[in-house]
Amino acid sequence: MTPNEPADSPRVGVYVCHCGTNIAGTVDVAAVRDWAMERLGPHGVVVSRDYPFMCSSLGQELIEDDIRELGLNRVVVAACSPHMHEKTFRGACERAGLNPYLCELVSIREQVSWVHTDKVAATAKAEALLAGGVLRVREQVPLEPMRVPINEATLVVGGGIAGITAALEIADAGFPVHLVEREPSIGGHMAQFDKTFPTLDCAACILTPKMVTAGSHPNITLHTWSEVTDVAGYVGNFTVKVLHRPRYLDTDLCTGCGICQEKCPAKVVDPVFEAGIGYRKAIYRPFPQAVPKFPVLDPDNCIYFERGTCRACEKLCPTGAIRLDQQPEEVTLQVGNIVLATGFEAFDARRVEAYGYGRLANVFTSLEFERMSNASGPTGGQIVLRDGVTEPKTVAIVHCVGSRDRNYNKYCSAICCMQSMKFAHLVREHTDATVYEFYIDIRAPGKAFDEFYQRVQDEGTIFIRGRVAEVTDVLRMPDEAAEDGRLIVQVEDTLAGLQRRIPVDMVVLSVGLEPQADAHEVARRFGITCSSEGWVIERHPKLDPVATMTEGVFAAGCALGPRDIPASVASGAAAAARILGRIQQRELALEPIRAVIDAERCSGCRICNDLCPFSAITFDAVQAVTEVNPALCQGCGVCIAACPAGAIAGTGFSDAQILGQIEGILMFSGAADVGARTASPEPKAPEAVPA
Amino acid sequence: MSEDVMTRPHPTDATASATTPREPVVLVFTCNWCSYRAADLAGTARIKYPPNVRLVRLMCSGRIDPSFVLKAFASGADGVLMTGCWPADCHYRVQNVKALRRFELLRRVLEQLGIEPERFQRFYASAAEGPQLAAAFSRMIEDVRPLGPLDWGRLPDLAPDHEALTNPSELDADSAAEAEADLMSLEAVGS
Amino acid sequence: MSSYLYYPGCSLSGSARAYAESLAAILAPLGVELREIDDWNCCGATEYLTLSPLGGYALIGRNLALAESQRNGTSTLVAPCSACYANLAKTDRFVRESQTLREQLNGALAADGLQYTPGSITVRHLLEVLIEDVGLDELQRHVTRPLHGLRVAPYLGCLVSRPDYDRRWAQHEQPHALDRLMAALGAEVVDYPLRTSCCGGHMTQISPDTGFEMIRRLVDAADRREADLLVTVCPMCQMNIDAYQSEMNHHFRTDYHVPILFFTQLIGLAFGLEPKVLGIGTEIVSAHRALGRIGIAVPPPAEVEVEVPAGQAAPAAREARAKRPKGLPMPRLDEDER
Amino acid sequence: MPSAVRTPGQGAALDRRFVDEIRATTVGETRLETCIQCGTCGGSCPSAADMDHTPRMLFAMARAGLRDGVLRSNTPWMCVSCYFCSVRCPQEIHIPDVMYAIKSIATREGIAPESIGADFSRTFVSNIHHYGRSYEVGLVARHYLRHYALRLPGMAPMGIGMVTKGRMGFIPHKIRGIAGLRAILARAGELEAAAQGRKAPA
Repeated sequence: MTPNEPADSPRVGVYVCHCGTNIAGTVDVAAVRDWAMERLGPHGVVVSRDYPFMCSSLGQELIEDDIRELGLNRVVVAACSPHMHEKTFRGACERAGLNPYLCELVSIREQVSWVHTDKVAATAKAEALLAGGVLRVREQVPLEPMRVPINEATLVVGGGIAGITAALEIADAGFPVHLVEREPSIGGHMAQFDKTFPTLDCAACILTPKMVTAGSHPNITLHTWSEVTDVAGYVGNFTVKVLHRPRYLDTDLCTGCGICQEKCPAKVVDPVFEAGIGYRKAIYRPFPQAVPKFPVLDPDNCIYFERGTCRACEKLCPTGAIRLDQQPEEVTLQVGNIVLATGFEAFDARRVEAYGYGRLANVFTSLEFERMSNASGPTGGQIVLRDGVTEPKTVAIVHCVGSRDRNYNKYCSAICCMQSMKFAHLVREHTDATVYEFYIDIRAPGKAFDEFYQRVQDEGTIFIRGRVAEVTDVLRMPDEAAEDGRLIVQVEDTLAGLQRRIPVDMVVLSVGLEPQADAHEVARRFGITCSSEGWVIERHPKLDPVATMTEGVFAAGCALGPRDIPASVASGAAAAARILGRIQQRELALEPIRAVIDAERCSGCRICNDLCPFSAITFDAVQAVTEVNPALCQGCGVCIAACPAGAIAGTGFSDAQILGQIEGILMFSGAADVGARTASPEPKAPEAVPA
Repeated sequence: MSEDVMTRPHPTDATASATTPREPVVLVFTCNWCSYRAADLAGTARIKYPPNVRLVRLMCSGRIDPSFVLKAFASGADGVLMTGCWPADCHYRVQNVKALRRFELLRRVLEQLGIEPERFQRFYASAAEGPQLAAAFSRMIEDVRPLGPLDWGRLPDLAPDHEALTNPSELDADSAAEAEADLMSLEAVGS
Repeated sequence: MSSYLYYPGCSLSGSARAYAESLAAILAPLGVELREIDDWNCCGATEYLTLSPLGGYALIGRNLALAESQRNGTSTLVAPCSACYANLAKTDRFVRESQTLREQLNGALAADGLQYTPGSITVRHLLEVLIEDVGLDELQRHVTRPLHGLRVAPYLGCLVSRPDYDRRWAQHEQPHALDRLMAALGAEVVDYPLRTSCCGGHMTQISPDTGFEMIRRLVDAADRREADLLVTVCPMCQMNIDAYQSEMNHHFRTDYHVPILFFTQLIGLAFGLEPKVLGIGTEIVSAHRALGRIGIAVPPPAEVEVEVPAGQAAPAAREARAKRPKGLPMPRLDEDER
Repeated sequence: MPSAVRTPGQGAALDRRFVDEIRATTVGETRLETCIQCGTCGGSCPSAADMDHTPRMLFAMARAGLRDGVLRSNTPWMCVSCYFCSVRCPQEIHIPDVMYAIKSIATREGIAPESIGADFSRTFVSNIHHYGRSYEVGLVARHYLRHYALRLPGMAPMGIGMVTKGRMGFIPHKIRGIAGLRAILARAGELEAAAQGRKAPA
């Protein structure tokens, strides 16, 4: 029995937080304070206070002083959500010598003052929840956090700029990293770009050195052309399965000479790296600077896989590296932490029918334009129409395609204004074309962003405020456009208040950013949550922007939401810093929320055995009882609820605690007389759970 | 303590007013990872819902013991709402599915006890679905209000067969199949 | 034999008589029965909503209430007129959505002892029923005289795929449903990007210049694409493009001659039915030349020639056929679902 | 276009509750207050060229409280209900339904008495009140005599065509339940007035 073991009479301290006016504006905190003293006195409350900001150091000192001076052995703080400040108040208790798990947080902000307006009803609800907290905390027992060693290795999922940054930061600090990338090469979307806004840095020039460093770093193991198929375990000790898709070559022998790619007779459109406007071979390296240097063979387009003949690559490979019978391979990795940097997908412009993408040849997407303007792209950096030769004389750039639109995505994709203006600059740089930007609002709030807006204006780009209504090739009058094949952009010039039809040669749709199509599936696999759109939800959007709700799993880059390159790099580095801090602690304290089996009461029925998805429950055939491995148990409590003998107890969420809380919450809800009609209004005999 | 506080009528107290019927009280079980966070989100977004909705946080909806639900009704709740992650999104992989099976069975038992099915409902909410959860709270109150207070007196003796309720293998074939079909349709919706 | 409730709408017994006749003629071979709602009333087009939104919905609601009370094994209500369809579908949607409207509407209907249960009737356009329930395969099975060589511009008009508050159409602007139906009949389908552009509705009545311009755009685009005729699913569209084409020509001093037929008329022709029973010949801009091109003899036009001031009539320039783009690959378009 | 509508002089009366009045009159949601003035409606509108104001501008005026200007604008009368704006609007504003509401307010207050559009609607509606069905011949004849007497000669060929091809019925069809229909419409009128009286106090 620890010194904190409850004495016969619980001595509970109640603290009601005003949270400025956040709570006090709706809840009569003084009344709650007095009510707790009056009505909950019989339930062990010996002191009840209110304070403007309980989480302040002065507020915490109130608790600490009372523990010491009044001999409190239980604390209830009625304030915000436990997800916000549970740790804070547990810390205060611990400093005063009270076991931190004897502190209970009652949420009267998120669950009361912020969601109700009627002051009387809100105050009554705060009182009811407080009563629940007091009756729950009475049943709480001291607990000790579980300590587990932390694996030094980290898994980084996604090899774009955010993932590369995170991997390099951790690897440079001396710890191993596994970097998993779905595509044949790391580099992500940034590798597709020509220039970056607003500085017009050459994307390849700044990215390639990082890719090369990551590819050759002794602490980084690359798993390209691979996907994570399974994640098990918990923070500090994840077991991850990674599927290596076959490249159909032996990377130990391949020198990356490129002869196979050159000789391969199957040429297909490359919808990924070249965004659909360029070609690649069936065996290919997506771009010359690819890391690793090895090509992959795409069996869906390979003549050998289709017809059983060809084998040109195999015959011509100077080192005999081609392996046409290669099979997928699954590897199992042990890691302590995970960074999800899975990036974004471009919005599918076909969905906006009015813009005619896919129907009208000279309507392009921003990704197509990025590849077109790239010197190593399909047109060698020439800005041309779909015919591949004609230089446009007029270019329309359309903002907010698929963004800020309740029909598609409600959010602003954040990067498109700047990207569009970069396009205007590039068009002017490569051609003499007249450029129109059609926008709703110009969003240029970054460093040197608005200056870039002004620069593009100075270059002669015409800005028209109006969301483009449609792009059409149907002329209203024979002379509406100067030449055949021209497109008409129909828009309201909102500053002039009139509808305009502007003939152009080329339309570039600045498409928004969307989560990866499999974002929900990936979130499930890693046990994290994402928004309905599919962006990863941060542990706290402001104060903890790279952690997820799941311990040990972090996120970086556009997996969290649309952002530009500097912000992606910053979040990658931030995730790395969080992980390095943990690795250096060598071990982790885990919440002691676990299932515990009382062997005396276990009847050996084995009903619980199949319920645990973490294999924490095993059956001891000799003793004919079931056991729980506390290191594997995650504390969900399904087995506790299922045990017919009531032999399984849950620390932190015991039956006695929960029944007490229910009792407390409903005790004063006008149902107090119910007890008279039921046999036993009191909770069943508390199931004390020793720590 | 001031006189004022002592005598202040409790708005949910049956004795508060003889003319206005008592507002129904709904106890909500939430899981720590999805629905509780959705409730937090509803709070942060200042989405309003009726004040007689009260939350109990568990780690997983799979933790819900039938005795918790019976205790809630016995203690005066007019309705109990079971919330958790979407079937495929459980933080503990599949545990909420087990809760779902248990829900179906328990609902039947409650019906036999004379507790209307409207009083015991379930709702899925991901951590991002604060507005939807708040709307579900409001709906639940609307569903329960017309039923009036739970007439405890006419209910048969409350002696739940703990084993039958907790042991999923005791599900009869029909209800198992039904729960399974229900689950599949939910998974289709959820995915 | 599949059976549906049927709301013909006013124009099918008047200006769109050909629509009604051709529809009746093709139903029997397809095994479709349409049961006309007894004593239906006008849906009010857009006019009643203009004067009194609630009155407009009550007017439409009476039809829904009658349909509900005359349900007999089917709760699907078919409307051949796009405006009627849109009005009926929108009303059902709004009363499902809004408790206030539900109460007001049923309050008004109670004045004649009627009431409507939201959602009890599913409103569908004739086109949807023919494509989805009957199916293109079944339609094709009855084709005895394929429309090979007839260049048809499919013109759906506004109110089938829009507003579509129930989100039943994957594409609101360029749906290819009618294109696929025409292709199934063997016709050569012209890519007609104005397939859901507006015919001007009642603008020919209240602001003729506006109306004529909108008709001109449609006719011009069909003419440039060398369509033999337009095919439509809406009496209002047919009326505007057919009956007002000569006045539009007069207004702009042009000489377009683009006939417009109902899709049921073309289905009937492909089924080998006689032009006369399909109401062919009742159009003002005669389709006789266009149909004659594929060997379908139509009674000679009783068309009244419009005098066009000499020297001013200029046939619109024919646009060169679009060349197949070379150079950069085009993005792939998914197969259109509707 | 009346310039006074666009730029109210000093002291022009602004009706801040006008948006609420439109909302109360519109069946279904308006969402007018969420308009971001992007101009998708004005860009999409096939008849925008003939409008006094683009729909976007009309909504800005409504939100500014320029009640009179909005009600006198020909914009709602030029709306052809094609719903292009409606399906494209990024804020899902039910634009044509808002236009109906504005027209009905304008008609009720007699602000658009000379409008051909309003008159056409009235003629159409009076047919419905008489017969329960639309009576095309009566409608067109009356409408043309009133507004387009000079157009009649040009229209003659078409009219003759329509008649000779049997597309114009001279005998209107009256529904059996006409009395019931009239009762329904009368009750709807009362309910509408009551609802607006409650929601939009003068």
